[in-house]
Amino acid sequence: MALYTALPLLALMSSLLAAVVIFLLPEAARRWRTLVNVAAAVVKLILVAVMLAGVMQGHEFGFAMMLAPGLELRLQADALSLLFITLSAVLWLFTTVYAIGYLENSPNRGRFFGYFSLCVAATMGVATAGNLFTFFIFYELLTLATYPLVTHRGTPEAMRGGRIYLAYTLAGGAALLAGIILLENAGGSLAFIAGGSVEQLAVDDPALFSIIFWLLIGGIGVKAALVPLHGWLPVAMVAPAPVSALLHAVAVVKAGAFGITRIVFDVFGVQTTDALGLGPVLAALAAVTILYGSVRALAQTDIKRRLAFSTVSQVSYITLGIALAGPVVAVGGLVHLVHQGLMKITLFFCAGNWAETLGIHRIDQLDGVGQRMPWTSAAFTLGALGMIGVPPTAGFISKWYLGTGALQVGHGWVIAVLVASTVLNAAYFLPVLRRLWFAPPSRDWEERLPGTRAETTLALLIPTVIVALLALGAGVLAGLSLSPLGWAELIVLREYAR
Amino acid sequence: MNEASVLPVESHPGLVLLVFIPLLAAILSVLLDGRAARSTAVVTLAGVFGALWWVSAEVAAASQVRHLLGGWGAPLGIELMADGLSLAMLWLTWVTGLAVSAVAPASFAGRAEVSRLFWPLWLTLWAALNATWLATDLFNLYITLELLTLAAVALAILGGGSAALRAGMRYLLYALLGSLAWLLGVALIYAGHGVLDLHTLGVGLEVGPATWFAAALMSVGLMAKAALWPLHGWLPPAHAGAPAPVSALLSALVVKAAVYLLLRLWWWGLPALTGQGVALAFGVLGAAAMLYGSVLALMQLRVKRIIAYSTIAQLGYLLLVFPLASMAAWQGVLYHALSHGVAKAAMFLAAGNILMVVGHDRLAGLPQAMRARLGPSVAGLVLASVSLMGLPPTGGFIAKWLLLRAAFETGGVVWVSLIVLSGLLAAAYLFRLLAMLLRRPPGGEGDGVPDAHGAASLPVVLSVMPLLLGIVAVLLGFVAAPLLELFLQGAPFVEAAP
Amino acid sequence: MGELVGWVFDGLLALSLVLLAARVVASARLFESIVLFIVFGLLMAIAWARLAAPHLALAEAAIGAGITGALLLSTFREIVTDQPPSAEAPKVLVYRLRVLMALLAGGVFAVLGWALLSIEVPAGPAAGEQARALVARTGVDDAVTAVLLDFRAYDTLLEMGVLLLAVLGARAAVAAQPPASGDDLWIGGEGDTPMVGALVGLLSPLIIIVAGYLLWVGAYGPGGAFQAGAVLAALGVLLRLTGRLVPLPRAGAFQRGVLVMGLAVFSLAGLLTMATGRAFLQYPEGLAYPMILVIEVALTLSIALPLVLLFSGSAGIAAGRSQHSP
Amino acid sequence: MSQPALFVLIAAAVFAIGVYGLLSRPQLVRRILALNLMGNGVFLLLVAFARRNPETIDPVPHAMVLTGIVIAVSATAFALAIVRHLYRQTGEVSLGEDRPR
Repeated sequence: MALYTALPLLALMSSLLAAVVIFLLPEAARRWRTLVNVAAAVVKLILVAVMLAGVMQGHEFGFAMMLAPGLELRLQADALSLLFITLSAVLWLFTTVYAIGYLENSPNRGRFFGYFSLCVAATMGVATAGNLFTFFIFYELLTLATYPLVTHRGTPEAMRGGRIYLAYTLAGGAALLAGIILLENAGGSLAFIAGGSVEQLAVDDPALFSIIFWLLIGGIGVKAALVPLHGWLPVAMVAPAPVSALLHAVAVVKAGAFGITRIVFDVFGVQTTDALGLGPVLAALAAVTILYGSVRALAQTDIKRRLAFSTVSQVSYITLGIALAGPVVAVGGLVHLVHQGLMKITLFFCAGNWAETLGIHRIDQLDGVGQRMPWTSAAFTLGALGMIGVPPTAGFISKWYLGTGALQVGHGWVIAVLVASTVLNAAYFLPVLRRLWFAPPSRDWEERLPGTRAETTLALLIPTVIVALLALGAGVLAGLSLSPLGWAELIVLREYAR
Repeated sequence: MNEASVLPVESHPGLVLLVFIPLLAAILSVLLDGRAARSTAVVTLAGVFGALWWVSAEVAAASQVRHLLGGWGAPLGIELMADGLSLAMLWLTWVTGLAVSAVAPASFAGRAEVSRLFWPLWLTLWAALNATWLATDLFNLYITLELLTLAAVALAILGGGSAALRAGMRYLLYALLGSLAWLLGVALIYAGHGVLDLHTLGVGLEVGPATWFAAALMSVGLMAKAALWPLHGWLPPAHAGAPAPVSALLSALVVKAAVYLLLRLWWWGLPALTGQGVALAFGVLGAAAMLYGSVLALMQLRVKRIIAYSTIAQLGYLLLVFPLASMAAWQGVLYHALSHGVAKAAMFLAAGNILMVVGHDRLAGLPQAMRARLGPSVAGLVLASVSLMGLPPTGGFIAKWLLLRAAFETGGVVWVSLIVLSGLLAAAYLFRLLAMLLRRPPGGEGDGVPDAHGAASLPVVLSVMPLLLGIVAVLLGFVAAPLLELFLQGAPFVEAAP
Repeated sequence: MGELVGWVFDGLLALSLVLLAARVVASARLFESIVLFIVFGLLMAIAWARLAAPHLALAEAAIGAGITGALLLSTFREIVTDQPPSAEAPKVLVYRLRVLMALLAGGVFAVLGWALLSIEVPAGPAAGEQARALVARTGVDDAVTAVLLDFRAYDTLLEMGVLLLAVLGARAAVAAQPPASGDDLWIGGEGDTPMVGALVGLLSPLIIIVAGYLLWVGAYGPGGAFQAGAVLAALGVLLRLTGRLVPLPRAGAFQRGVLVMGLAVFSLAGLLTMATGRAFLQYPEGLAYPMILVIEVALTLSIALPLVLLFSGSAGIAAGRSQHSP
Repeated sequence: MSQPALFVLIAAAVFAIGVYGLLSRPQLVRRILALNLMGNGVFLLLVAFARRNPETIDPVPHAMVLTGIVIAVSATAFALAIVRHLYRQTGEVSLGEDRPR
């Protein structure tokens, strides 16, 4: 049974092992690499499913080892971990398939997929970390593993993007490290415990714990792209599309949002965060980010850059939900962790499809593409409508819970933010949709994949369609207990049960 | 830590074997004049391993082990002593020695005279290193320091060419100056106290101006040998100009011998002097080394120079034990010495491979290195760099964590900022190097097909060794708990109450 | 009266030492500096004698002044360019720097002198007292020899390692070069006259006898392996200078054996004592003197050969042409 | 002033002169000479202190100096070998600045 309880470790190792094997495979061993990639993704999905079932039955999963005196590497799977794990395991499978198709015939694929797997292993670690020390290890590992992906193309532009990415994330990591050790030094526990564990200490020395809080949030906020720490995200757009999917939906910004959740829920606790007056400030910061991101997105002409600023905005919905001390609003934030992931990955896949198939990078090139690539464009439409929050899409669910929850705890201003954001979302997505479906085809594109019978390669198209359907399903089927919404409610129940 | 309750084992033969197995091997290699070098090395490695295991078991049981040479004992005779600190350095020497002995035959292939000289020089250096780790007698240490100096300089000039001779001469002058300063200090100590044994000296030390001056002289002498700022000028040309296996030895071990003695001198020999003023002075020197070395490493255009300047910076960390003065700091410094040693050896060996295949080690020419199937070397370089930056999951990370923890406990915000800043600088200069490996080669499309020429010219052992050392550097991040338990035997600090 | 003479002598000696040292540093001509340094070494030998250190007087005369001087002179002969001071650096800068350096050196002198004069005779258990008290328990009568080969024998052993490293290091300097054909090695013995031959022929056996005597007497008084080895080395230098020993690019097995013999015999003796359950180099009762003697013989040869090789500047040496060749 | 005290001061002076020589003369043979002077200063110091008590002469410093003399000649010989070969290769007998190529 030791193997069963150590499932979080196994899930992590499945990706880690895949990474090592892929690094060892020769560059030319394309089939083997594909096999390892897909097999690892499937195996992990199965492991995650088993854990999901276990956690529902109240089983506990955990693994621990001492790394140094007083420093414990601890992996565990609780409800919150599983929310994130499931999201990334599912999306990883599709991203892998998509990436295999996307990188067909491009150089350095061995390196790419090695780091790709490493990246997911790090995400697993972030999700299952049982204490801040472990969280930090995988959080930094995530930085290291994504850097070669961001710079994958090796062009001066890519190198610059990588440099900026590193500068932000490593500085953030340093702040996080300082915060963690300061917390440990102040007598706080590094363990993640539902409801937090620093209540009394924080009451005794609120100033110190405020500093710790902002060091931690500042460090993690870099990955969550909180304004003013968001600067790396638009620059990192130079990376290949699957990497963007990874950054925006599967791993990186998610790790940031997830980390903020951990800090607020399981280190400080919602009550303590609120008692120290930190919650509203964080919420205000999130609100500013939401509006700022949307406004900036409006001005972008490059598809991926517009999507990137959209991410800056959307990820802060999660932070907003977490920061306001109320159960319903928290559900809104948590569920958006999943919803935003599903919707954003759809959008990036679509952007990748257009770029790969027709060489389209700018919005003004999209005129009439809906006729040439209907499936992709339909998927994009689904994602975009979700982002705007049209009922009954997933985005609508998130916004509904956020709005009603905020009202419940007396933060009416949030409604204004949500409305403004929705208007902005519509303003930068609807013109795109109009061009796709209603503008006459300009044919201002180059056919890059001549001879393909479908609108594009199936390896690109199928994942795109599936994630779009998942995004749709998450909204339509939100009433099911296993839906993201149901799961988010379970997490919040456990947090607020204290 | 219950030193008083366990009697030290008198005259344990293992200590003598640790010095004399390599020494006899050196004698043998002179007699055989380069023949049977491999078998000699294998037997020596096995013998030293056995002795080291034996002594480690004793130290684990009795916290320290001694050998009264000639049966006399201090203050008349000379004693050898092993405690946790000695063991840490002895094991590091063994591991580095294993790597260097393994690559040396391939590295010096085709250069008979160099190979003939390498073995006696390296084996004598090994004996001298082990003698240094075990010595407690100040005058005996003068001799071991001279052995180290002559062996190190002789090895450094093996590379050939006037640049190496020039660098070696500079190294020799600094080192001889250091020896003389040490000797003058020893003379003053003997004149004032009538003893040469560190431990006898440390008990009931009466402090006069002569003792202070002696301590200052010996410290300056050691600083010159350890290339601590501002006496670092000799190190970059000497370490960068030596053959790769030699650079590994010099950087991982030889400079560390001087820092090791600095710790021994102040914490064992002159504990009464080691007050706040001294602590602060060493702290400032360490800080200067960390910052200066890092900044200069950022400005270098050659791989080996970057690594050499990094050594200057990394040695500065070891001095932080003076201002931080706690068990956590001691753990951190000890672990830093180990992980830096392993990582540096990996980096220099990798740099040697790059030099061998690409023909130069200029940063600008590195993108080609990737194409010449330097995969394992580059992987080793990456892993070692991650450890040097103090990022998880590596030995360097554990060391940095422990040091930061100590800084928060005792030092305050200045030392914390220093460690954080220095870590970021290390990341900056190392990523500058790593980024070159990801960059697309100018001109060539980088079609991912490695050119066979490079692969053919690099023997497997050379190619794989940096990777193996890099893996060890990572593994050090997972075995800190048991290692530190052994290496903290006889530490000059006690664990702070939790 | 005798004391006064002693005082005057010491005073003059001290003054000469300082002046010579200053002149060694300040002299514009390298050759003059080297010669003055040799004179300085000889005066040091006299100082050792005045300070009741006859062991050192012998060693200094033979090694400190003799061998070191020979090494310096032979180096000088090779690097004939005696750069005038102006070539070293711009003058104004040099002047200012020199003032700074002189101040620094003056500071060193002041602090050192002050520290030295503040030292009092230590009260605790000093090594020296114990050494004198325990000489009787060693196999030798001479306290210095007892320290060198029994109490602190480990120092002496490692010191042989330093000497070996110097030889290996010198070879490393050669190995760093394009392959040496052997003809850039200086053979020596130019302009050999019959007078020199006769002198060498007379001196050689004499020196060997002196060395043997020094070795044997070390157990009882001033003398021992170092002095004997140094004297032998001096003979080697003489033979090398007169071309009776010629350089070889490689050392033969025999010479390599002699090179490491001292180290090997010493180490094995220590390991042998350890194998019998004692501490390293804890000589068994009664066997101490014979063991020390064997070690000393080995040391003598292993001191002499490296010094000659270092002077010769070659990896090996061999007997050269006959004494009366033109 | 006693005889040991006189020589102790002389030792300090010789050491200091050596320091000056080492710093002020870039010519390598001169630097080696200066290092030797410094060494001799230390040796003189040790032996002078050994004679502080006129009746009992401390043998330990004598042994140390004897060892020191051999080490000094070894280091000198090695250093001179480097100087010689440096001269053969470059025609220079001083170091100049460290210039990475």
